[in-house]
Amino acid sequence: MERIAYLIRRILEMILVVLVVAVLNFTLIHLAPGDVAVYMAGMEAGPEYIATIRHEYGLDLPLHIQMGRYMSRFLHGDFGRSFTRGEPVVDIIMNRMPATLLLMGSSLILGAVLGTLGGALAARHIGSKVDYLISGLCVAAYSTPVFWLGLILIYAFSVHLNWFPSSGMMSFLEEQRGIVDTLRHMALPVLSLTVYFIGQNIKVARASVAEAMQDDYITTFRAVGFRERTVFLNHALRNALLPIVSMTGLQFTQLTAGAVLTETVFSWPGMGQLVFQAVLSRDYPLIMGGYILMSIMVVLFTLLVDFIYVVLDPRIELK
Amino acid sequence: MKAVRFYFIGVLLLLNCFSSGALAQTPNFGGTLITSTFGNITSLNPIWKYDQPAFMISQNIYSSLVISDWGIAEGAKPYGDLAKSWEVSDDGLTYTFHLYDNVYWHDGVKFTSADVKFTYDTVIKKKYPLASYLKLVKEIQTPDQKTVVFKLSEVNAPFLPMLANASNWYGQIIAKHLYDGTDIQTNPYNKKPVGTGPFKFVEWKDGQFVSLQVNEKYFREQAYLDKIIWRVYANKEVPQADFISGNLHLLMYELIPPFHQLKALAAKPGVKMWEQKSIYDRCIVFNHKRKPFNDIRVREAISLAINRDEVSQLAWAGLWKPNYHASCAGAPLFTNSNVRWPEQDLKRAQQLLDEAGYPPGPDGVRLKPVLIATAYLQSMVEVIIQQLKKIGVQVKFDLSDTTTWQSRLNSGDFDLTPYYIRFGPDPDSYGEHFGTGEARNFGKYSNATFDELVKVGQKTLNFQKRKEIYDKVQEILRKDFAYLPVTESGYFQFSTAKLHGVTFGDPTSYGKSFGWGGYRAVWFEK
Amino acid sequence: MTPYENHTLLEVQDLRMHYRLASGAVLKAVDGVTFSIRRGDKLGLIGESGCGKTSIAMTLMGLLPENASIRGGSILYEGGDVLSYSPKQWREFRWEKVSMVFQSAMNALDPVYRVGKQLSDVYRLHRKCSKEDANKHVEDLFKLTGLPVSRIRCYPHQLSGGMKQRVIIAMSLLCNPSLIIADEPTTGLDVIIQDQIMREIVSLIDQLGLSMLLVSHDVSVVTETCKKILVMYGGKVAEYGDIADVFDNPSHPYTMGLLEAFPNIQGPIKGLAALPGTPPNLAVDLIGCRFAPRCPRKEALCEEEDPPGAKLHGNHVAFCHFAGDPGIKSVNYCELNG
Amino acid sequence: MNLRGKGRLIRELVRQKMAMIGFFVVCIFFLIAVLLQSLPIPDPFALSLYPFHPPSSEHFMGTDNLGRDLFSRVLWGTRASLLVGILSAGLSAVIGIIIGGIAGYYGGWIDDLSSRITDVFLVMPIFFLLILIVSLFGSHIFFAIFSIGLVTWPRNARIMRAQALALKKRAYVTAAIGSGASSLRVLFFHVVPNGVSPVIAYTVILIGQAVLVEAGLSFLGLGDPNVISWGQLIRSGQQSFANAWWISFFPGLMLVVMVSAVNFFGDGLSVALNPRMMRR
Repeated sequence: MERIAYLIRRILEMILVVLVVAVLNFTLIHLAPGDVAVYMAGMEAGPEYIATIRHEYGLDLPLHIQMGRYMSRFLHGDFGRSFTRGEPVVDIIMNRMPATLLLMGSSLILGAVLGTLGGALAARHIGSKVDYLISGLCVAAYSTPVFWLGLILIYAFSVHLNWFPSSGMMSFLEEQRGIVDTLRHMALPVLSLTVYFIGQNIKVARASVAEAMQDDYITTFRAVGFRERTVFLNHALRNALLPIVSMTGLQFTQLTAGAVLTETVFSWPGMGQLVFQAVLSRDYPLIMGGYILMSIMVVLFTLLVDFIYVVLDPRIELK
Repeated sequence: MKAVRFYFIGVLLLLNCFSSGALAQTPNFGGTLITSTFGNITSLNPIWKYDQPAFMISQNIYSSLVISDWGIAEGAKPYGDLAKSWEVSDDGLTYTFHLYDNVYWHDGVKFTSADVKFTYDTVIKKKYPLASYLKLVKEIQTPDQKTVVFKLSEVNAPFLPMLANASNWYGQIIAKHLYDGTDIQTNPYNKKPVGTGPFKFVEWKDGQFVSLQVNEKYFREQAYLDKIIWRVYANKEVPQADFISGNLHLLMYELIPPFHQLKALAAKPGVKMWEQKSIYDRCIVFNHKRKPFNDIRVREAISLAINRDEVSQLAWAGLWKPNYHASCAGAPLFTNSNVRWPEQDLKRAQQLLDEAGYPPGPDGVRLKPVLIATAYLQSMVEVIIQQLKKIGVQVKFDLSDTTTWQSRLNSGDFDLTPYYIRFGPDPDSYGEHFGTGEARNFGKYSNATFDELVKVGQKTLNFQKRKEIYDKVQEILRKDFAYLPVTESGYFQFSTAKLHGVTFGDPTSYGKSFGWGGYRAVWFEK
Repeated sequence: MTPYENHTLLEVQDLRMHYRLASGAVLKAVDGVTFSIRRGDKLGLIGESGCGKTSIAMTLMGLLPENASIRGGSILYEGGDVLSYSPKQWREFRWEKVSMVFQSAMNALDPVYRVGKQLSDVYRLHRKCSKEDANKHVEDLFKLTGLPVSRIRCYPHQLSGGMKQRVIIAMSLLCNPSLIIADEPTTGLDVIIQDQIMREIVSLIDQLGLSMLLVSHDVSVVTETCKKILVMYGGKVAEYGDIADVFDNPSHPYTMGLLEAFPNIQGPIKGLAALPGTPPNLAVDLIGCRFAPRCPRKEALCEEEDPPGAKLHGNHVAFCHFAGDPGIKSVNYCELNG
Repeated sequence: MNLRGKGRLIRELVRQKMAMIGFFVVCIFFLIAVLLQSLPIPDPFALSLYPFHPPSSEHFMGTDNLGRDLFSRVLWGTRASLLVGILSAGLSAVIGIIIGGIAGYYGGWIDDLSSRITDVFLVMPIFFLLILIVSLFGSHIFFAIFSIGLVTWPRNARIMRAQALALKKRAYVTAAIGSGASSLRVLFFHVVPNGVSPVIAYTVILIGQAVLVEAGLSFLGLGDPNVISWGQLIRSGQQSFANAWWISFFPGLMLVVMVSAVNFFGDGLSVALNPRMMRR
């Protein structure tokens, strides 16, 4: 029962968030200098063409009317058509979203898993050289600009070693496509995006595992005759997972940031890149749609993480 | 690793070359060209918008009525694409185009004059970009399936060259049977285009690549390549990487490394650099409508402050030469070589600023003009900023994306901006850049005699007479220091040495490419 | 030294256990302790915190931290030398033979598993049997320890402190070991529950005929529950014997101190407030009697020699130079405090 | 957790080698940033006719696309990057403290409102918001600083709120209220000073993050061309990475070192400020 209440409350929050995002972005976009009509017209266009465009897209109406129109359409699930592409915004984004989810998802999972393992390793040998090494590396890892790392990776593994493709998501020659091909294309972007999160997760995992190892029940389960490994895995690590999970929840937002950079470096056909291009070309409907769907994505994920957390930690009461 | 890399190139070439043969300069058929484009392709409909990455592609899918090759004056002469021939009535008001008869759309439907009329009528009605070149078109008639007649409201010498030139960006002919009665902008065929061009659309993976294959039923001799693939890049760094590692055959002019490194890249084995003159220069535009540049002395001072050789050397590695003329090397026909901007003279420049009432402040700064630019000409701008410091002009540099830049240009919200003025394909372009109230006259320069001369120029058909007119035009611009020419410009592309007939550079492509992005003349050496 | 007794279950001989501190110093936590437990015995191990009593408990379970090391002595369990056990033997020894009731019941259970599962896992670790049997067994133990069976499916945080403690007790009985070590089993519970739990433990132990080593700083608890008492001071045995003997005839000044502190009515423990001074720092080498600095009867000898164990009536031993000397009894602590 | 125990704090910090190293590195960068003009390095703006010079004895980080000495440009980059880091993190901290403090201390609808806002911000794709703001309203560096501060304050607010909630029940606070001090006074003179330390720790981390964000914006071409920041330098070299790797490599390296240092220090600080946390 309380779980349903909780769910409902979270969904209401979610809707609120999305609405705020929508209004905020709309205001921002339309207050900004830079005339989309001019851009759409292009260098060669005369003023009259610009004027027609401005009228055609209702850009000549007062802001509040435009906003009203937009919100009402948005509430009916209609994000409008892209200025620059003429297609429905939803189609364009839905067409791009899988790529982004693939990139972000795999980085997130990889980051969480490797991070936890690394952290556990460090925690097992706290204070030792291994610990110092790992902790040092992980700080360096989350202090490195994703795009810079990406460039270096490209030149190392694509140009010089020619091991992985530098960009894109699939080969353009029909016969070369396939899962392996996609994986090869994923290698570099995922790597450069993951490093940052491995760093963060190792830090959290290390702290929480070490903390769990101090707990009394660890002694208990040693005393009853469990193997050290069993105690560590079933109890220390199991308890340490909680903070790691909630960390992962927070990371998703950062991941969207990483996504736009990574997608730009590796020309990954995701929505991060798409929305950025949309910003540059002032494609208002596309920008709005992108931001709104992006934040819906984030909220849904946060929700998911909350539920996982609840499943993992019986102490949480859903209030 | 080198070994690895060249092995890879080898593999690609194998992919590309099917029949074997000795090194012959006679073009041979077959091969897949992997080329590059930057930014997002938004629509493959060539008429409704300005879409830099897309028009290179649509030129291979669609055909224009008339077309001209890139830049250089002789190449800029219009020639027919769908039009087999045309004649102009003696009064210069009627243009009659005779179309090729054996033209079919990729979906098999026959192409007729109706398609041409439909396309241009739509452009005019909807005021799509090409419209500004069809302003004078009173009516388009189609007496029969293979004839199109344009009726102009007044004589206009530049009409055809300008139309042909602009057709390189947009305004190729679209299929009436697919677009008639639909919303042009949202028509599904914008995503799976059907044209009459040398290549047929195959696949468009949004944000990744577009691929075309040769059109065997092309109304001319079919193109050499089997397949063309445009890889879409979101950044300008990685294409180079892919080109070096042999995963790209052609590096587009907008994706090349900084000029200083072009020689190094060109020197790599198996790499060929293509150079293409341009009808555009690189210059600085003053805002004539506000202080301080409404004062000719200030404009002159700036002109005296800059050192074109330094700009050419630092920003363009000497590849784009200094330009002192109100024209450029790409458009020699109408260049008046007696009109010359002065050499650098800092003393005189400061003197002028004193006279204009801008003495140096305590920090030695006389002026703080705002310069707006995009990343495109940033290096030139940075050099000039340093040069202007020497005469106490402290430039505030606003770097922004194209949108912001363009709209600030239109609203006149700037003091200085780097720009590119075109001196062709017809000298009438002086008008659009400096004529009072003209589209590209962002500096709001205004001079009655100038406007008068340009009008006369449009009505004049005789070459000698026109030349005299535009010589005067250039004198006026120089006298007023209307703007500040800095360097020539041009385009560089790179390709594997095995590639021939690349537009932008290879003269053998002229008259065969039907557009600057046209790859009809491109072929792989065995 | 101690007189031999029959059916000895556990025999600890001159056990020495040291910690190496980060500073490099060596802390002699257990310094030559000797005692033995017979079947059915209930031995109370008592002393101030830091006197080494918990260290002994942990040594017996083989749960010493990395920086601890056994520096001599032996632990014989049913005649077997425990200290020479391999890790595997240790794992079998634990809970099978000796189990433990932990202090701070609050955190002795893993918060993320149901208590029932935690217990049955332990059971199945030792008795290879089906889940069902294990659960069955756990249920029985729950009944035995007076826990509602329904609680089996609870998580620790859903139980009261007392219940948790009962679960811990049930846990300790899982594999019916012969010896149960109860380390301050009632700390952290409120007083009323404390007695209740204590009584239950004792009754269970008698009922099942087990032996118990009760580690506590609370004289009253020990006197109530145990048959024998081992008073520790500064890592050494101060006095050892049957409760009766030790109470009738406390022969070590420290013991007397404890008894002085021992409240007449069952009330809050005054601890060793009556004893002036602080316990010795075991990280430095000490000569002579550990208690000497605080001893009211200290004499030159005390500061030079470690006192030998003086055998008194029965197995009653006191490690004091003047053990048995009637003069000792006349000491009045209150006066000394003044 | 109380700033008053400075002695303890410093002892704690000294215990942690990494934190100390980090601290010293940051100090060095700070000194560089302050002393720039008086350093014996060539003018970072001076053009020379030797563009794209690889690292050598006279230019030991090489020269950039306009022949400017990269080493001195990298040093100059320190200033802008530190400025961005410190100012934006500082701004974020101030806003966070004020809002979080008031929310936690007064509770009621103020609290609800600010908590909602905080929630919204915590799930909003912040970097995209930044991209939007900067690319729409202009790339002036102070604008970037301002917007970074503006989108990052919520976490600080959340921390401060928790602190205020915990502290307002403390004896000295109630005492202060009893003594008739105005509630704002109590909030900012008693509650905030005693609860601010975790905010500080987070803010230090934020400095590093802000530097990274600025670099990211520059990479996307949204940096301020009038200032030399590491982000700008990295960007200036991207196009020529193939043949002149050093132009983006060295600034990037500096950035990694500095941000790492900041993070080491920040982690150390939060451990030191928060005894509960386990330490090696």
